[in-house]
Amino acid sequence: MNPVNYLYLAALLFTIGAIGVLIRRNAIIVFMCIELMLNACNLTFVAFSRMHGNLDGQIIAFFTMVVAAAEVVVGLAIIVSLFRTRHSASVDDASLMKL
Amino acid sequence: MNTENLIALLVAAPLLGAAVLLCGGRALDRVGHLLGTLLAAVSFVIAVVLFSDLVGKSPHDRTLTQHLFSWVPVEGFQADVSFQLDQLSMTFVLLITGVGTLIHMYSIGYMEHDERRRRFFGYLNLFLAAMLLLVLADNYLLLYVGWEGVGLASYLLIGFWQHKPSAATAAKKAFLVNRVGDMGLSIAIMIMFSTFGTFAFKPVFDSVGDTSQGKLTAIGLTLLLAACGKSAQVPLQSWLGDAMEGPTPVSALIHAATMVTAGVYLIVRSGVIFNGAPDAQLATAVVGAVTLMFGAIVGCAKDDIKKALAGSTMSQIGYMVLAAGLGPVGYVFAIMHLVTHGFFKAGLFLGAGSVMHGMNDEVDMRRYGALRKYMPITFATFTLAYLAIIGFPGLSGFFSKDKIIEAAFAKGGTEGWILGITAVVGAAVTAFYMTRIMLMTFFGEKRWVPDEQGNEPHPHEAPSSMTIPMLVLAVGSVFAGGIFSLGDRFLKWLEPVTGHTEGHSPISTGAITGATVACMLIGMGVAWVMYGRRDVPALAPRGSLLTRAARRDLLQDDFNHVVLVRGGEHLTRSLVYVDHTLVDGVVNGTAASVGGLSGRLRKLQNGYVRSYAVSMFGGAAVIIAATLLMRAV
Amino acid sequence: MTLAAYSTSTGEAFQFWVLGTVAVLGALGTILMRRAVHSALCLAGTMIVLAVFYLANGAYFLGIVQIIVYTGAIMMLFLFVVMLVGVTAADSLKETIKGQRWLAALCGVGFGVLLLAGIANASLKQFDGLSDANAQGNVQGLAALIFTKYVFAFEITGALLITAAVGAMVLTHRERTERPRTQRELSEQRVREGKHVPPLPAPGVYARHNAVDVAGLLPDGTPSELTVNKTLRARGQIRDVSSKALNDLKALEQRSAERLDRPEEASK
Amino acid sequence: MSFPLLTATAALPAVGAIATAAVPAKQRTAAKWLALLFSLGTLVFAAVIAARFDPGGNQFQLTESHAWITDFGVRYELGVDGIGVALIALTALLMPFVILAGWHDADPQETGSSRWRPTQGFFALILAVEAMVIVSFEATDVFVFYIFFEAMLIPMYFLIGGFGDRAGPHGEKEAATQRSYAAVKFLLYNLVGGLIMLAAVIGLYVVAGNFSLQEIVAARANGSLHMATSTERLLFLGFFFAFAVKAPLWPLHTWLPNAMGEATAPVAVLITAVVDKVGTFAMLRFCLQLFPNASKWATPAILVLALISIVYGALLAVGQRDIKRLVAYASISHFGFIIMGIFAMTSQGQSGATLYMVNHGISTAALMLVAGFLISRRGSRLIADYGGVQKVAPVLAGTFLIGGLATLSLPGLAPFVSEFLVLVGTFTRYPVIGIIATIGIVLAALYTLVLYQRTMTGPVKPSTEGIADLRVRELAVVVPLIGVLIFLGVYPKPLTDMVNPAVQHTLSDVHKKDPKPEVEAAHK
Repeated sequence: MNPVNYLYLAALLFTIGAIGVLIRRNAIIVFMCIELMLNACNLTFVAFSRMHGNLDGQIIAFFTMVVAAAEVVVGLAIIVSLFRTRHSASVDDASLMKL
Repeated sequence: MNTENLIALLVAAPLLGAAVLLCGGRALDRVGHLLGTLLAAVSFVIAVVLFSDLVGKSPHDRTLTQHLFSWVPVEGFQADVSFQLDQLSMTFVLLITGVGTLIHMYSIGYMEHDERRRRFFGYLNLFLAAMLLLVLADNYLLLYVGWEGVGLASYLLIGFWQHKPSAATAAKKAFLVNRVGDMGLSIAIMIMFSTFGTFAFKPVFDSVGDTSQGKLTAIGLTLLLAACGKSAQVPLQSWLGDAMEGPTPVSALIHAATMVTAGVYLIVRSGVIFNGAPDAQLATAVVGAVTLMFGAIVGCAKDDIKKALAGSTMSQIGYMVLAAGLGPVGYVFAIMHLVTHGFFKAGLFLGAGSVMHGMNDEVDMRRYGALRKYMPITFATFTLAYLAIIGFPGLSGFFSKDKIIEAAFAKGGTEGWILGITAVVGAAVTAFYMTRIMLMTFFGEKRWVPDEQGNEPHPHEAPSSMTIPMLVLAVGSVFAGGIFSLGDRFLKWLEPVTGHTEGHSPISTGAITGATVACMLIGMGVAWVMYGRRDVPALAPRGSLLTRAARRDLLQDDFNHVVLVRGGEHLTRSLVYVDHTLVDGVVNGTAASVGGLSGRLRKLQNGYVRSYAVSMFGGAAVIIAATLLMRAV
Repeated sequence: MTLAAYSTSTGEAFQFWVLGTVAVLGALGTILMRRAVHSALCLAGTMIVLAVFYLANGAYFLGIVQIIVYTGAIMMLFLFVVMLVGVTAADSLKETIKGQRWLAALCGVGFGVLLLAGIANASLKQFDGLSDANAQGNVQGLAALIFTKYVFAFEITGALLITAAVGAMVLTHRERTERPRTQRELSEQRVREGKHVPPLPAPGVYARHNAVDVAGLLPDGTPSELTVNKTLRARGQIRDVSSKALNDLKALEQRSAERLDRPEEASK
Repeated sequence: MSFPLLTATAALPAVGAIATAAVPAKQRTAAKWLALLFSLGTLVFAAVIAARFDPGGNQFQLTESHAWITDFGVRYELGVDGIGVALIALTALLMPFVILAGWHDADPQETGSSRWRPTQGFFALILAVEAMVIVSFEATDVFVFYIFFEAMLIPMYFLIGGFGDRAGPHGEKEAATQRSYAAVKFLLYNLVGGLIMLAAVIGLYVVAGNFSLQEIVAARANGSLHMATSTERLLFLGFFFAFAVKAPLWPLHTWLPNAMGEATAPVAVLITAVVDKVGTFAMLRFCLQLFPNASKWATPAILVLALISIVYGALLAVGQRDIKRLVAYASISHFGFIIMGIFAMTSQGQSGATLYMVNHGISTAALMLVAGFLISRRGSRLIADYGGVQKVAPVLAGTFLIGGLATLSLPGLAPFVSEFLVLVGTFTRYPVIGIIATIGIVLAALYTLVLYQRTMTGPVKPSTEGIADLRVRELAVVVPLIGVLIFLGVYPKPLTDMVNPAVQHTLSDVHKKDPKPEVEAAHK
């Protein structure tokens, strides 16, 4: 098997995640889709790391994870406070700049 | 002291009067009329001094010039404020200042009870100054200044009683019609400038021979247009009748001494140009002939004494223009008739003013009658002027009008016959309408009625400040023509300026004179049959179609109203609409469509994050596609 | 570099095809499941599969971190928030923005095709393998890079994490701006407003059910929703005990009693 | 280095604007006097310029030149020719009267608003406009000119939109809506023009490499700078469009009636008598001198547009019901004459056009300010609301008539000289256009006299009763203006002497000679 297939898989996952972002209204699920896209990127980095024979790709994937973790923390906090004010987790309900 | 330097004073004296009277406050109210009259008289005295100086010189050396300053010096364009006094100007100056001064005097009495008398005299002075500037200018542009100045002064005077809407409208009409004429004068000046490079009299006249007849005809016709406006010739005559809205001395001034004579002056002054343009000359003669009949017919039908006299003026000016259109044969006689007309027409108007003065400002002749007993002096002077205007043998009008008729026949050919017969018939009609005025005003039963306030008129003779000018003018009406004709004095006086050729009419002079006198007597007789023998009805009978048309100025006003006024109103209204909807609409439409487009685009900004995400994602896809394509290429 | 390096072992290929299918299904499940909990579980599955792939690609450290941090911590955090937020209308799959789904599908498919085409076109001839890089051990190799070449990035991510923690606290924390009202004040307010002076009525008691979700009946037989906890009210989980429903229930019991031949109960 | 007279003349009102704006809120009267003082000071400086200017000397005099943005070859270059001096004099002359006429226009109780220090703002804005206009007349660097040409819009926008008559026919709210519409329209029109001009200015830089008018003209003259025909035409059109909007030329004129109608009379005078003159001035200075060939190429079309402006503006003036809009349309007609004179390319036409700019400024100021005094007494701009004013306020009516007579170019008043020169200058080269343009003479009489008749004559209307005659302050505005009108009508020589050499320079730059008269005159 050609390791390039990992890349194809990553592309597929990324696209699925992107479509998810576009069609789902629940902020939490949208967020999960973003995580899916990030993971797809990570897979790419790891696959490239293997192809090029150095660890830089893995390092970047590692940093991505850290950033993703931070992002999740803040993002979920935003969702929670959004839910508190609007009693809804729908991204469509947050279409106005003010309440 | 050099007499040339006096020329400017001629203009300056009344101009100063106008400035002082119009700018000075109420403090001058009590002496304003005296000051105005005095300055007019000063001008007259200067004119007499200059006249005696001119008479003392040899006939071909009788031209004085005075250069004041350079007015508009622009590269290739030189307009100066400088004056030229020759025999032609001198004649006019004497007439203007002389008759003008008399009218000033008359106005002292006539306007006694008007609270704005000071301003009236200011305007009168302005009128004199403008008219003097007109006849003294040595170039067409300065003449134009006087020309428009006369228009302004007439505007102010005709509309003097501004609180009357009819007066304001008449004033506006006079100015506007005159402006159409002015258009002709300015085009004439422009053609002169582009042809000769100058518009001063002397160089233009000197180089007339170097240019084509077409150019001269163009100049002549445009000058004729100008003259038509100022002298109330068909087709620009409509303002004259309405101009009677002004106080009566104004009518006298406009009709006798100033304004309407300006057109004749212009044509005679430009005689050299007209001589080189026979077509323009013929047009001038035709305009004169048409107007003389037009005015006479209108004069027959009017019941308003001033409007009847206005028709008469139109007709008499028609004679002058006809004469001027005949070329060197007629120039002198045009001016001679102008001067005699100045006397008797002023006399007639002042007489009419005197009548109105005694009759509570009533102007309808059907409300007069039998006034000869109440106003003997007015009756006497009016009668003399009347005999003069109808050309009664021996009085002024006889000499001058007769010469014009002779000259018209002398034109020769069919034109000569047509013009001559028109002039003769005109004399008959003149006799008719003037006799009609006399009979209706001074003879018959008294027909006056109380005015709207119930005041019974008490006809009385006017004060001496009014009667003295009338007497002086009456003397002039009687003797001027005779004195001028005696030994062809007037002819010899003017000939160096205008030139003169003796006309040879196909029929003998005596026959013409006889025919004219006969026609005059017929006219008088018909009038006597219609108005002397029978009682004059207090209400005008319906009359024939021609009478009714003549009462309405031969429908010319109606034509103007329908075509120009109505048409103009529609034009401006539709243009205002076009400006608002089309010109502005295109701009506003552009703005609206941009706004509409923004409105559409705004809908894309719906606030939904997911919508934005789609666009972002789509954008990313496009960028990738572009990158791939770039690599592929 | 040899040609052999272009392909992996058969075992890995087998693993790829099986687990790859699972990962894609998991991803699809994430975006298609109606309930957030199910989506989260599907995503967790995909992530575990990815962890396996990391391991297979020689990224041992990342594989473990993926399981511990992502599947263990982040996904649990997700589940926690899902519980907190509860079930909302947002879970509906019905599209509300006109044309959004079509555009999304178009963009997504187009993007995916372009991405795949791009990878297909790329000249990915090189395949070195990690045997050299991982010679000292994968973790040691990473550590060497992190603390030398990427030390600044590393420090900055540290700062980022702290900031994120503080940020989350700031965002979710609500400052109490006024003193909580005492019971006395609350009762005074109730008296002033003149309604429900006594405590709220208790929910109805019906012997056969957990009665907390059953509204108490007013004297005329209609249920009073005031008697039920407001959370249940908001969720629409009140049990209907109007007289009609009770009659239906009675009829049902009677039918079952007849079938079970227990006439004594039926006649009761 | 000599005293920078031109800079000082422009800087003085600018300083005045700042000083006036800084006057404390309560000291409104002090602000007015301060503004008046500065405008008078500027007038003195302008007089010094006129005195120091030598008509027989170089084309541009009193020049100043400093490096400014060296990277783009922009220099701060000032200089005046006779035309510039005449227009600077006009601007400086009119300003004290504008300020004096608008003495109470921005008093808070008059405007009925509680805006922050409206009086200080009003006079400061007027002085700011004056400063910018003067720089525009002085600039010989295209870039410097462009900056001030555009910057003028800002204070003008606030003057139009912020200050209006006390109440329109439909109440204060409607009036405010109309005002802001007019102000925005003014701004948009002129900005679009300016934008196109900016493109042309940049294009000019690309072609010529610098912005200096004198250098470009010299380079074109000695052949070192060659412009392709199409380039020159495009650049010319870019410049001309902006100036035609400003001037304004049909069909780009519709902003003017709105702006003049809604603004107060002094601001309306500022627009038409001063600011718009920058447009016609710039045609003469920049369009003709920078792009002589393109100017000649475009002349027929421009003359036709100017002719349409003359007749169309006059006809629309006849149809107006609003005094101020009537004056605005009359101005459009007059601007048609000015543009016609410029593009007739004869000495008479261009001298006439320059005189026309000055005379039109003064005559419109006289007419408009008196109209403003009348409007301020009744609060209505509609002609139909007046009648018989001459009975109750004869001096007002008299001065209004003189202003009107100047507008219809009565001989003896200044505008006649210029109008006639323009007509003659046009006629010698384009007889048909010259003749058609004389229709404008008749129409001018029509709209002026109709206006006078409807407002001033006739029986006194109830709404007109009790109108006070002109006060001392108002007389102090009107009488000097009328004096200047009469003086320049009788003795325009000082002005023509100054303008003639400049016109000859321009004409020689365009390589045009006056047509010779058909018959070489026999005089002299």
